Amino acid sequence: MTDQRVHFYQVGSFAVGNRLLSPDDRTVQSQRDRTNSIDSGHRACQGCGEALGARYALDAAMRATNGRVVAVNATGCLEVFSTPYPETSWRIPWLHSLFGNAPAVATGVAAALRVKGKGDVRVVAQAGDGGTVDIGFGALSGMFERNDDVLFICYDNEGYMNTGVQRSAATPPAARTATTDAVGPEPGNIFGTGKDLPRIAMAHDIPYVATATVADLHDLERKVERAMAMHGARYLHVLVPCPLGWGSASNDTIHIARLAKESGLFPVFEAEHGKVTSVSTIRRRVPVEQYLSLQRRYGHLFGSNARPDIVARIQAIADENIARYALIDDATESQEMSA
Amino acid sequence: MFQIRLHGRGGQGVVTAAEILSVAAFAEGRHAQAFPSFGSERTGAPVVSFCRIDDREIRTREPVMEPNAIIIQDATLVHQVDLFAGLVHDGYALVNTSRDFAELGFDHTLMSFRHDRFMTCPATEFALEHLGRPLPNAALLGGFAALTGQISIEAIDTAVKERFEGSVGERNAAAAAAAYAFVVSKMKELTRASSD
Amino acid sequence: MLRQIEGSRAIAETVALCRPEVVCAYPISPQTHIIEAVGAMVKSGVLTSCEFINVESEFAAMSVAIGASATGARSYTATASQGLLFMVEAVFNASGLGLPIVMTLANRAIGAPINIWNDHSDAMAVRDAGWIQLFAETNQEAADLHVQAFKLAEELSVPVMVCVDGFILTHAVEGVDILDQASVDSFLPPYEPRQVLDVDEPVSIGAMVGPEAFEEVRYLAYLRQRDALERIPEIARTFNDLTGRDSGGLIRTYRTDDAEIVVVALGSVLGTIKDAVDIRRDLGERIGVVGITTFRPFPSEAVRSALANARQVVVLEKAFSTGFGGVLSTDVAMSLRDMDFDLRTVVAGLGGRAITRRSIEEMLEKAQHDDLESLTFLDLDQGAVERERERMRTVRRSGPSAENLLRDRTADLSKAVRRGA
Amino acid sequence: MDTPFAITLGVGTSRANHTGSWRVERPVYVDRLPPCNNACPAGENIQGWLYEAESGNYEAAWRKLVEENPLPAIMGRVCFHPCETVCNRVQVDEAVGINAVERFLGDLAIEKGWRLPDPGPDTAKRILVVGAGPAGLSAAYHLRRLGHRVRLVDSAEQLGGMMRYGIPAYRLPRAILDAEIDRIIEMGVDVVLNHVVHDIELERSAGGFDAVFLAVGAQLGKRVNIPAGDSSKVIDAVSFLHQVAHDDPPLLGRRVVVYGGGDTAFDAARTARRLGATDAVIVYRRNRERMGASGEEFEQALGEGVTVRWLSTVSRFDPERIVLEKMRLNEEGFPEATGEFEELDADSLVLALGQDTDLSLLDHAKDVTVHDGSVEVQHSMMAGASGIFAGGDAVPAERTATVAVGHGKRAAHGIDDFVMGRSPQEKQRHELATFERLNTWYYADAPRTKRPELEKVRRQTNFEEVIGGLTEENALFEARRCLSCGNCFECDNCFGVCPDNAVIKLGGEDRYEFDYDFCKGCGICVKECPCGAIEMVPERI
Repeated sequence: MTDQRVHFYQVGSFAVGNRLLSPDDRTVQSQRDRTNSIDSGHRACQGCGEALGARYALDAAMRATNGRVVAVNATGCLEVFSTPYPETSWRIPWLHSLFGNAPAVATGVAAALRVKGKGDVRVVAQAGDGGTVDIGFGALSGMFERNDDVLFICYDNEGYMNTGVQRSAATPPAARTATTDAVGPEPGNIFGTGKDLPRIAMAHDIPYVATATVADLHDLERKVERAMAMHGARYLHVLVPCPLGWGSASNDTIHIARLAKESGLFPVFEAEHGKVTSVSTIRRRVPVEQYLSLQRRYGHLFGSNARPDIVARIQAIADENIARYALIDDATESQEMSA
Repeated sequence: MFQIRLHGRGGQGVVTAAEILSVAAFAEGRHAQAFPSFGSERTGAPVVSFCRIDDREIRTREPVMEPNAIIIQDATLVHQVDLFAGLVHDGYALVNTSRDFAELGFDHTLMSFRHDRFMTCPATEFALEHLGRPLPNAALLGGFAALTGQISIEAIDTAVKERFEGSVGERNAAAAAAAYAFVVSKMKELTRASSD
Repeated sequence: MLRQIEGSRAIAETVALCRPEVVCAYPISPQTHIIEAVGAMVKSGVLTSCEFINVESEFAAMSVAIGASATGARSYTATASQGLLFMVEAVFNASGLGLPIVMTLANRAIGAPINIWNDHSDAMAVRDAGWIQLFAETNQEAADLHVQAFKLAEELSVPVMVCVDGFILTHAVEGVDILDQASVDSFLPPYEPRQVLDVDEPVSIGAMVGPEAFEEVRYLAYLRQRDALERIPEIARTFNDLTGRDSGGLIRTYRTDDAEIVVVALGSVLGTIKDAVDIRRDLGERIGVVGITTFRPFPSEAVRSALANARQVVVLEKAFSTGFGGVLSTDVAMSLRDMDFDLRTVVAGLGGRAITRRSIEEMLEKAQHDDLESLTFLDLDQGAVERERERMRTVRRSGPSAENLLRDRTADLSKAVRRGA
Repeated sequence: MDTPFAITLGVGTSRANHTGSWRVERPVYVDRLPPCNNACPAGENIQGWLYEAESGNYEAAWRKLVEENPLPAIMGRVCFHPCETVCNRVQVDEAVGINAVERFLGDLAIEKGWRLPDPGPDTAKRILVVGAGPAGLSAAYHLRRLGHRVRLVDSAEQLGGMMRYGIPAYRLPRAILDAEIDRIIEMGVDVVLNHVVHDIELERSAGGFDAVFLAVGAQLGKRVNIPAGDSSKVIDAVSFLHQVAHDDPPLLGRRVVVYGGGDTAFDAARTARRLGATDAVIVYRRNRERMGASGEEFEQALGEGVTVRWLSTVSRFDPERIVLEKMRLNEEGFPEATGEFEELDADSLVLALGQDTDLSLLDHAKDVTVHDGSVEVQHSMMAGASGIFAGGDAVPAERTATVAVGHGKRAAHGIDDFVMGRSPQEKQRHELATFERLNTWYYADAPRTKRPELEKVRRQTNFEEVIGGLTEENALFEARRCLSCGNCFECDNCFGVCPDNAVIKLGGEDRYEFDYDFCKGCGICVKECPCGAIEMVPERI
């Protein structure tokens, strides 16, 4: 007979915690004394992925630094829903300046901490995809190039949600936004060449670049912890579904993030000094259709005027990601795609 | 107030020369103001700088419109620039050349000014001799001191050494002294010639 | 110690004496010499406990300063012209957040057409940005104003912009008395921030404020600028006690006591104006000068009392509001609003056009004869303007004016050369 | 810090903003009935004891188990585990090996000498239990726990009923059987063996019993009329197995044909193999899909060399030869004769066609209805209103040991209500935790642990136990495969996934509470609860 080692804890590393896991293996989020860096009472939409991602990331950073974190925030949903006068939801030192300057502000904060002899206090800057890949891009690249001691986190919800769901450079092809309407022969966003910020970040050869989603907390926390153990410019790109902008059910936020990863549309990996060091392989591969069909922003691809041709082009993007990052290992490959 | 305009080409140190001149005046306890013609000229382009020297505070910020003296670092500029524009009728001119004014074709211009205040000086040669590089600034300032008497050669010596540290300063100062001596002797010749 | 020194260098050395902790730099003429010199001092170890950060834009420069200031570091940067406009969002933000950043503005024109030379368009473009704006008349004052600026900024938690005429001052070499470290330290205490990012006392800085409190926030900023009007002369007096120098303050008057005509101006042009006034005075004309050192907050009371006895006020400005006229003039007029006076605006020195003493004298002569139009552009080439207007009238696609004017001018010059030959 | 007005704010102030007012639906924690619990004939709280076993609290797990079923080591061997058939994990990979873990716990309890709970406070009520099979033993156990005095009578010389006399030792070692029975008897059960009850009323009144539980089983093998020669050896399976259990096996020859398709048929065939039969052939009139025996038993039997003739009936038994008629299934799935015949060499024929119950002891009982050979009972297992209860194979139900154990428990509670003068109460059952309610993403991929099997050669020749037990490590692994359907197992998901921090973790094993001041009702917690223990309900208007 074959003995199986007892390393399996019912939910393993998939759930937030488990009484059976050793304390070291539990997430920060499973702890009753987690910081709750962004506290209750914020005005995010029901089921907001960004609120979740921000708490995940910052609580992990707080744990990793023993509570020595200051945060810089770009303008955007996160900023607006967390700090409307007279209330703030932040429990950590937090500074908001402008939409496009969070990386530079963070540089300034880090410089001040260094000169003040408070090198143990660490800086986390955060922005949405607009503040990262569009308006804050120059400042971010500068921060990377100087290798300033900042962890920059992009909460990517693939559009300008704060202003009413307009297209950003992170909006995926075919997605409907207020500025890429689902009309005409090529409905929704164009099939451009994409602006893959994690890879652009890697091209700066900065110490650490990683992607994550709100669907895999252990992975996300591990990456924040890894990032906080390093110095210099670090970049974390977190996919955070937006029920409002994506037209998804408020309870589907995590589910959709998971499908983004499992379909291959959002590759989850980490890289050090410009080289990929690990990828999160696909566990239960799904066709992109499963991911797309839960979101009204892709509604025009299905139903009476279905556009299987466009879905196929999106599938090709996923396939390309899978090939590029080797997202399928042998174990997964043997499982059939459940179509 | 004594106002000087310096002509040169980008890279020849025409702005530095004005600065050194102002520092020399400052060293003598006078008020001085040096400034470039503000532009974006690149290496080789004609460049102008200015210096004012006075015993009172200098308040004006206008460019030097009517210089009391001009220093020309590069005689070839004559074809591009109106080098003597605004020069007061009894103004000084010091031209870096080993040729004379006739050879340069300046005779016509000379007509309207005082001949004894127009002087050529092979400053580049002095520079090559003392520095080993064709940078005629310090030598021209030495010549200027001799020609105008507006500043002492000692002050030029101090300012040059303040600007350039160590042996570079020493050698520039030596070039300035040589040019000074050259101009002094040339002026004596002129005086002799005119008194003859 | 009194030294013959370039203006930029004097500013840089004085800023270094103020012990800045974070300095961010992005090059733009004519500010570069300042930032280069500070950088060299940090790199060589002359200026310690200072982070010098080469950023990728002026927007980043001001943003880094914002982050640093909010973290309790004394922060400094410098810019000019297009650079100021590129950072302008952050300029407003710094004052909105009440961060006592000090910035040197090496005044320069704003394009297009691109122009690197001096005027005051840049400073005027951000006069409503919530910063205190001080204008230096000489390089001595430029240096001194920086020491005062840090003190003022930090006392009031308001950023201060020290405006220094680009090239005319920044690149001029003249005598400047540079303070010693002990004097600066005695004058300028260490920075005690009013708010700071501190892990032991966390706060959220930069909240979104809605209609329910925004007006109050703005009114408080207004009150702080009013406070500055009190503090600026006091600080200048303290500075005078320390140095014996008359730097800073709200305004500076020159021969105004019996003046019928008073010229009001900002910055370095005041020296040339004073020379011209002296000459006219020698001719028996009763002319004086008022220099505005503190442009924001605008010292209305001081201006009003300085001009109380003038018959005619000539505001000479290096900037103008295109669709209207004088900018400074408006502020002066508002200050004198219920008084009986004639106000003339003279726009001069745009884009580095030299303001000569002779032109000023001519202007004063006209003023003396009440010949000055209410809005005059000094030394304007009326012929060139008329030719271009004619061209625009007759040719639909008449091309870019700047290039047309230059072409006309080159043609004129070569004609002149031919004539001369 | 004297912070600037409005632009700088103190931490955590947003807690003044009660976003709970945004909510139109609210999440509530629920406990749903796991399908295993629902399917367990003995009414075990399987999910409950697996939960304890997951943590390695084996004694606690065993104690939770014996709350309902005092025979885990036996059940872990003989139960046909309908729990595993309905296990939701089947739809992920394979069912949790509940039966194997149960056996592990049962065996561990025997090894460790854990004792059943003490009897309840004495009620002085006297209960007669007739029949010491699984139903009777279960009833005796539960009655003792309720504080009643129990007399357990059986006609056989040893306790255990069919567990001893019907189930071969290679499936249920006698030491295990004895250990678990002894543990019940040690609770203070008055045992009378070799005692046949002829008239229940008489027995009851003579003994002054307040109530009676009949668990007499179905001991009579059904016979059908098969033409057979005098010399042909024909025996019913019940008798055959009984004799083997008595260590007095009949001589069946080398070629044994077993007629029937239930577990008993396979028990008989496998036993015949062990007794030396070279050919053990099962003849069954339906096909494999319609066979009554468990798949496991079938596979094991084939592994031991048992063969099956599907769609065949025995027409007659000639000397050394059995004539079979081929059958076919009609549209309703019933077998129909085809008129085709074939022959099969045979030395003996074992009839495994079901059992009948001897209910002659009820001949004089009042208010008891016997129908079709079974005692009719109410939900409480009471037969009529007379205080006579019945269970196990004697009542209409599936005839398995586990069902019998369940009957014993239910009857004990019925008797308790009866003797204490309470009206029986129906327990509120939770809504079923169906697969659709689960979010199986969160469960780690973990195929089930195979129990070790005895090598084939060995099991064709002796009565050693065929199926081994799990090691502790494997049992733990297997327990942790439980999805905890419908019951919170404190995975912290709800606590972690709430974007509004509106879940309060109480800690310990106290699970969680919602903070309705802040819950916006997004429903992520419901969607991401692995086990479906949260549901959304509309806010009341």
